[in-house]
Amino acid sequence: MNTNLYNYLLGIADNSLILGQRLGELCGHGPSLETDIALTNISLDLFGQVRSYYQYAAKVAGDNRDEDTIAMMRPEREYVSVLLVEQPNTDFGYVIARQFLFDVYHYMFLTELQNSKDETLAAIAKKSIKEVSYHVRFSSDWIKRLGDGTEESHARIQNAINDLWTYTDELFHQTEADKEMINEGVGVDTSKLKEQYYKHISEVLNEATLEVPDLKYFQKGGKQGVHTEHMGYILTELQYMQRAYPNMSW
Amino acid sequence: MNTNLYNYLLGIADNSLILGQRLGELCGHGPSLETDIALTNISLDLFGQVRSYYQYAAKVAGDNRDEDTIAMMRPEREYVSVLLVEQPNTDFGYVIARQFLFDVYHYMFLTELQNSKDETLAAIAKKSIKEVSYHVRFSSDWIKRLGDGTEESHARIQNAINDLWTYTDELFHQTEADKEMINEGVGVDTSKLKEQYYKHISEVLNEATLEVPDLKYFQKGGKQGVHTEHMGYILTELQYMQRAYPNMSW
Amino acid sequence: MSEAQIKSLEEEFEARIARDEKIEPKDWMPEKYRKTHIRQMSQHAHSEIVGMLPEGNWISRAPSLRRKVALLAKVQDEGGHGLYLYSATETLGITRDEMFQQLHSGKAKYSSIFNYPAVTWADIGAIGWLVDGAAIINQVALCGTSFGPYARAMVRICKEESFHQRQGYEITLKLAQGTPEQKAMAQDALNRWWWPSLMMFGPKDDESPNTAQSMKWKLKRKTNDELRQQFVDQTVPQAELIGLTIPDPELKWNEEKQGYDFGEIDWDEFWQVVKGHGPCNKERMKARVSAWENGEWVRDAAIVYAEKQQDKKLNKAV
Amino acid sequence: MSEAQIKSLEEEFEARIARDEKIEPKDWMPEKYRKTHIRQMSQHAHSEIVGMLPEGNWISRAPSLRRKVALLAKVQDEGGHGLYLYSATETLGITRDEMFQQLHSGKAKYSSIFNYPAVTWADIGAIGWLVDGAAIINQVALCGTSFGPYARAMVRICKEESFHQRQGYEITLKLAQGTPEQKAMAQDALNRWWWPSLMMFGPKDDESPNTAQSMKWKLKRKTNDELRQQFVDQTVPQAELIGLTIPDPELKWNEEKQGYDFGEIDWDEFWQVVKGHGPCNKERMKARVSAWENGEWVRDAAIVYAEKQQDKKLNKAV
Repeated sequence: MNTNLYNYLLGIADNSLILGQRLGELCGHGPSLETDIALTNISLDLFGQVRSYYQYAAKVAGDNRDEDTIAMMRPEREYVSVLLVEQPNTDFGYVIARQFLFDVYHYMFLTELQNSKDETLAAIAKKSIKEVSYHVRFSSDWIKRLGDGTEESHARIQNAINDLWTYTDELFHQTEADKEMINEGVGVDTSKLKEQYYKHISEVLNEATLEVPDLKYFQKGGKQGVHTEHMGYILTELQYMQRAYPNMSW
Repeated sequence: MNTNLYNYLLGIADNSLILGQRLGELCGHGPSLETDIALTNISLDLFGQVRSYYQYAAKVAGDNRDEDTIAMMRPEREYVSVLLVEQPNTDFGYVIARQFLFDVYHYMFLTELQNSKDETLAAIAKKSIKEVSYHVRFSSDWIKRLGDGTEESHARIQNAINDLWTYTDELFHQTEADKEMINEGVGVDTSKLKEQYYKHISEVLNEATLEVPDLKYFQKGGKQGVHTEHMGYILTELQYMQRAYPNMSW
Repeated sequence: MSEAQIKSLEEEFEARIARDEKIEPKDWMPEKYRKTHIRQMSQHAHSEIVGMLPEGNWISRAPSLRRKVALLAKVQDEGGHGLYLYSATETLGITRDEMFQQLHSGKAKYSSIFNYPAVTWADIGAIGWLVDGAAIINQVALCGTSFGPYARAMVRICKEESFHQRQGYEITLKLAQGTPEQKAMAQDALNRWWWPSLMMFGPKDDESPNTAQSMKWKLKRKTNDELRQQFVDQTVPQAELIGLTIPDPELKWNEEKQGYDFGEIDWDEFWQVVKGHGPCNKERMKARVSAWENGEWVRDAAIVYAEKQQDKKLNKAV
Repeated sequence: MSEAQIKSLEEEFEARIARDEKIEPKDWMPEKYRKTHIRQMSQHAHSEIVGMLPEGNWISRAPSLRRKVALLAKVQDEGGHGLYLYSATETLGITRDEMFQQLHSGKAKYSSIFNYPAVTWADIGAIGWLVDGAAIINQVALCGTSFGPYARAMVRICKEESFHQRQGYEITLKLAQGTPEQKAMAQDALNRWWWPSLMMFGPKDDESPNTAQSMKWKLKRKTNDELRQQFVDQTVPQAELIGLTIPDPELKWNEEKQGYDFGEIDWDEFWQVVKGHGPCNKERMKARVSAWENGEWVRDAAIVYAEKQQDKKLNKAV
């Protein structure tokens, strides 16, 4: 099989899987019915995208893997999602900050992915970008509401942004598979997106009366499968049924 | 195999397994170093007892089951622990209330179990009761400290007792296996302990300036394997490694 | 208004309902009609919202991505139903916040069925099949109820609910056709959800004093026992079709009434749960109240932000 | 006291240390000695307490009951070590609460190694084998340190630590002898913990300005680089014995120095973690601070209760 393509697909899809899982935890517990429904909707979109990527990955693998075993039967060290998306739902501020920092990247990434030489990938990107443009709008609007809302909301969202900032740099790291796929015109050269990413993020933060963190140190590891200690608990739940009842259909 | 004996053993051991697991979650997060160490110690004692029971159960089963597969490879509906022990570590008040309501029962139960006609069971009881007499002392002391401490601690522990009271009645329910084992002189006739249990609990609560709840409705189901929704999450963690890496030694 | 005037309004009002005309929020209505509708509609809305919890419990553990997506979509629909119903109830002069307060204080009720735990994946099938199935039977009747906003909400909701019901049945079917473990899981879920589902239709007719009034207002078109019978008659063949057994030894076909006879509901359990002492009543309320309390700063921020934006617009206009 | 008197006390003090006599809490000591010991001993205590967290992370998921019990016992021991060390430090005139405050505010440090995550079960083996192994090398040296309470605490702790180290090695051995998956897990843990373990000995000697003073007080008996070399020389054969590979391409036996040459540590990473920006620094502090804050009402209750009991006794006595 085309291992680079396979790994590249996981590199995209795992982010959505883990973020979708985190958002799914919130379902029924949102601060209002409207935000509850909206976050569930984002989770739904992400899982929908995940299925497209993993189905394609299963095809690329060409063995007995399927979307579910790819999603749920890997050991933790083989999940290559960025550390950002596994961070916990500490409060709604963290949920929105995490979403915003991811959505802006995700939107820019999919915009480019539409031009992939791989037609399947380009098609998934075209379908997904409509959904993700809604995600960016939702999270950006809430960044502004919380930043320019009450004193408490301002402090909370600033705190969340400060805490999660350390995970943004990793979004632009490139694995071997990434580099190969970029060379082949399949993958997106994320290094070209970085400046624009921070510029856009900064503009929204400014508009939200928030400060842009000035941090020299960043965290990494997710793309190499070295996660934070949160990941293990996410996986115990995500994998439970497939692990406890292997090889069954549902 | 002697199914009644096997089930009877699980009926005892599962309580300690799940309570031990709950206490294990607290390790490193206690309100003080001393309480942290003490609760970890209780968890340790309980797991030690669990091993004795399951090892015996494995012998009774006489097949390829062992203590670990009995502990970690059953579906949720086959765990027969009481609902009390799976209740969450909401705060230290809940932890102490849960512990106290269980310890008093546990101590009375083991006192009788020492007279079991089954020598293995009697021996486990003899060994365990020393540990459990310390547990009762620890939790009773804390009931008093919290009950007769500050206004806040009084309110919190009262609240915890009120909430958990609904799970006490189930401690005295008897399954078919229980009844058989009582008939054979192996099991403890818990119905004879009930009055004394509530009397003792009430005395400690009174001394702690706490009110004895007056509740008509009780919860049940654990002994039939119908648990609260907390149980599923306990099991995802408890079982994770055995499920993800079956048939290996550690 | 004189008593005579009121009487004439009331008569006209009853006549409109009798003619199957819809009552709209701006129309005159008796105070009791308004209060009864606020109570029942908000209870219905609360049931949708609390109903998100037992199923939400399985989102993180759904056994396949396809099922996870379907479950998320279903729970989201329930949130949506809650939204319509709160909006429809607001037309009667109560705010959503007031309704939440009534829920959180225990003054307002919600369907008791959601006080049972969803303990295995098969419960997600059983909830869809049985609980949504029972709910639809109640709701279809309500599509013709007299209060316009409620009737319209019901039409919209029924369509989605019947999709959910089929989905739940399909989950159960898949399990019933699966491995012995899966089949046992499905049977176990049916065993646990069957009787609580029958309880969803409420007390027996002779212990249901409000039925007559509700019938007149078309809040009910059939009695509790009639609806329950309809549910049993509809569900038993569905269970048989997929090889599952209804957990009722007294269940048998009655040729004469062309319906099933069935065993007695455990009314003690029914009342225990209604009175707040079911397996999950406390948990459900804790989850709702803590979502509400933890969300306060978010809702406050949104209000303050909206005011600031409004001010900015006004300043620009000046 | 005159300067001359102080000078003479200092000289006598240094002479006692040189004669290998122990300094006890009530003895006169230079202020710098007291402060340095408070800093180092409390840092040591904090390391025990924070060190409970990465391992605590695997208690609920330990793969067998035997391992779960051993892990619980080990983490409990660490709590116990924290207790001795806080008590020993308190003899120098600081309270445990003050030390906690210094930890929580970031003023006091703890061993950087605990800012790495324990991501797989094999990490529990690696932590015992490598981290405890490195710790013991530091601690054995401290058994002969000049401050009596610290030296005695070290004697007691070293015994338990070496048990933990063997246990960690045994976990790793079992994995290395297990299935290919298990062996890969063990190798992966070694890969991730090797370099951070080497960092535990601190900066290179030429960047460690306090070494001379610490040597004089026997807070150090060997330099950082000497201890690091000792650790490498001890650990490499242990890895070889169980078929694991040290993740250092530059590692090779140096016949002349009768020890291993090894590659350069990533000092940027070292300083990043020391300065508070390691993978888990924030999480560890959050866990400690929230345990402390959530426990406040409990500690308060215990104090008030003890006072009430005291009052009762006094009243009885009267």
